[in-house]
Amino acid sequence: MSDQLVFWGLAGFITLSSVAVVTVRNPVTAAVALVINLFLLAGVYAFQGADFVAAIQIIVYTGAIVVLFLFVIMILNLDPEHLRSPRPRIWEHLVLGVVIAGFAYIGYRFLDSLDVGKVASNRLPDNTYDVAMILFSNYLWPFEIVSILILLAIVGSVAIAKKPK
Amino acid sequence: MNPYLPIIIILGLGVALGLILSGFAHFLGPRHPTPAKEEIFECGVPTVASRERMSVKFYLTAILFILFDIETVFLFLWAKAFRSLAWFGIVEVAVFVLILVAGYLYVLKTGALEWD
Amino acid sequence: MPIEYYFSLALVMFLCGVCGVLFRRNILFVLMSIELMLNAVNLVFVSGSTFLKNLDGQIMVFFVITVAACEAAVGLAMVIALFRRYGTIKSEFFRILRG
Amino acid sequence: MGLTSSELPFIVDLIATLSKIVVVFLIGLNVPPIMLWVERRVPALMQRRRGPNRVGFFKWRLWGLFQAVADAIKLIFKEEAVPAMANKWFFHLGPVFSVFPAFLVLSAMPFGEYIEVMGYQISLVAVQVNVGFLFILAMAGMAIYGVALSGWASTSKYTLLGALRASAQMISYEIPLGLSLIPIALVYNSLDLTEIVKGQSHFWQWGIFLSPLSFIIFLVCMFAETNRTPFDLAEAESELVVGFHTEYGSTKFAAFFLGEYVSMFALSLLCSILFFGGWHLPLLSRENLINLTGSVNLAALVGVGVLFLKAAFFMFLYVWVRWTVPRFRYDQLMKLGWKFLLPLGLANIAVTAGILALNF
Repeated sequence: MSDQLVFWGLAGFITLSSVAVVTVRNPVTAAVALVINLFLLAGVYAFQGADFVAAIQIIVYTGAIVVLFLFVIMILNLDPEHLRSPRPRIWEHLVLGVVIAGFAYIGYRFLDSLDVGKVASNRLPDNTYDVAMILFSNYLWPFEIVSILILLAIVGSVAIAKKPK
Repeated sequence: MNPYLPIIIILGLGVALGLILSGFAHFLGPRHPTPAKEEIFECGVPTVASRERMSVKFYLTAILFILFDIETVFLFLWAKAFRSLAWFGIVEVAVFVLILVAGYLYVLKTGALEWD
Repeated sequence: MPIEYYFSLALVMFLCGVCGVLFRRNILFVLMSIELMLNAVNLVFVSGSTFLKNLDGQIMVFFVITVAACEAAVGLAMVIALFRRYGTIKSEFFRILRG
Repeated sequence: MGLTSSELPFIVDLIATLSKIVVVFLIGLNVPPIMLWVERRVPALMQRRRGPNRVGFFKWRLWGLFQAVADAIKLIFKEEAVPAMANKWFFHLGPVFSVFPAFLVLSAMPFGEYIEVMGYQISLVAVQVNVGFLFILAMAGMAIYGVALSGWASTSKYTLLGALRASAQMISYEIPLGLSLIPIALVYNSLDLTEIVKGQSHFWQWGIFLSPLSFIIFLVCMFAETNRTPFDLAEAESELVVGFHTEYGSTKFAAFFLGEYVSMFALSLLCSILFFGGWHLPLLSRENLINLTGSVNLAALVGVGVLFLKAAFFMFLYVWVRWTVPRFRYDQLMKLGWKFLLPLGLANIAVTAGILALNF
């Protein structure tokens, strides 16, 4: 019973914060809402037993990527009024709400019809070791290509963001 | 007993402690707002709240932080399976790190990290 | 915990991301909504891997996080270049490409 | 984060967990006042002057320990001036982000192996995280928001620049921190702190002897992560008028103060756990400590005492360095972080992996 409670609590706040990310007008508020969303999502992963992924999610996502968003907002140093997008017209909110609710309902009905059944016992044993073993044996080439991808991202972003001489 | 209870309780207590400390002064401290107190701290030449942009160096630091953070994370994964992967793992991670060191050298060469 | 709950949560997050990309005019919000969509994909990967008791899902999450990081890095580099060029990051001001 | 649920009966587990949480918060709330006193007393003795010794009841002065109490009361009852243009929400939210990560890191620290109460073995760590110090790296990441948000919320130029500089510094020293922990994970073959301390039972197995270079890098990053002296340019009085928390008044400033000192204490605990053998005495291994003291509980108590002594040494080191070492210039600070510690960390990992690979 406590699992249901924990999950529905997390899911509620995650939905709230992801809607906040989209509808809020001040970008810093959106960034903080994104932080809360990612933090709770890491809670869902840890709740499912994927503990290494939860730690990575907090370190890389919450600790680095959203900090980069915050840095860009602080660097651009726009005055809040300019940054604040105009008050969205009401129909935008309505459309947003209707679209989300509609698709969520359709999706849920469709997924329910699959009756895929219960997720296995919601806690995998400590699997960091197995994840590492599989990553370095079966996924050897993607692991090397990831480093090339990171190299390209470094070169690309430094070239774009540097002040033109 | 759900193994997550300690984390949730400590997180809640930590945030509650932060909020109490943050909100305390509002109730306990005296409140005589004067225009002088409301202004932000200025010393030296009175400058208008100018909105000049900060240097882009901070942005480049943040980008390099993300990309090297991912490297640290993959090294942690490798450290977990170091002994059973033996030489194969070492060569694999060496290639991974060398490619990233190439990116690091590119950054050094272009002087993106030179703080004026 | 039936897996549909996790999938519908991911679906709601994904839809928020899609609406964010469509409705918001400020490029920063578009990038944040893309991050939201990528997180919805991560959630499906993790809950799938827990359900099928096969760890490949978790490894794919690492790769998705790396791609999201690189995408955010280059995307925000472009935001800074655009802001330096146009002085604003509202998407309706970028009309140069229009014929 | 990958908690192993213990097999204790529910009630015992619940009471044990709650008592451990109470202990963590007691430690967390007692460290800053004591450090406030140490921060004044130690430099006074270094400079041959007498530290605070006026505050006291009748004739109990207790060498100025009540000064900390007086400061705390003063901080609580001072008026708080919120700048008019400040962004109210984040102005109040900033201190919260700098308090709760510190307590989470403190709760992940193992203070001992286990104690036996009524026949049950209770582990002495509040949050048993088997992902180990990744959890600590994650919380170090969350502390950046406390700095960045509070600097941005009080919309003055100084605080924004101070916040950017402080968070850029914390960012560029988080990578060498992570890299310096990897050799420890390689040597002790585990990420879990309790396992690492178990691996350091004998004097020569301590972390500082097996990988001295990562101790040096960790020590430097320890100072940089908490914005302490050689790296406290972001709060330097001469430069940025106390940097990102210039606009913060009474209890909000106390919140930053609490967050800083608790994370300092947590990092010195981590340093003594990873590099100085945690609760192990140098020459006395755990087995004969148990037969010497007769009971496991007493041995655990001695272990906790030893661990706190080592952590106290590092806290003293913080204060000692603050009053001896001059401050870095900002470009020197970033150059040290990016151009020196990062390559050194990678080289250290390569050397450790090479040495360990010899006996595959």
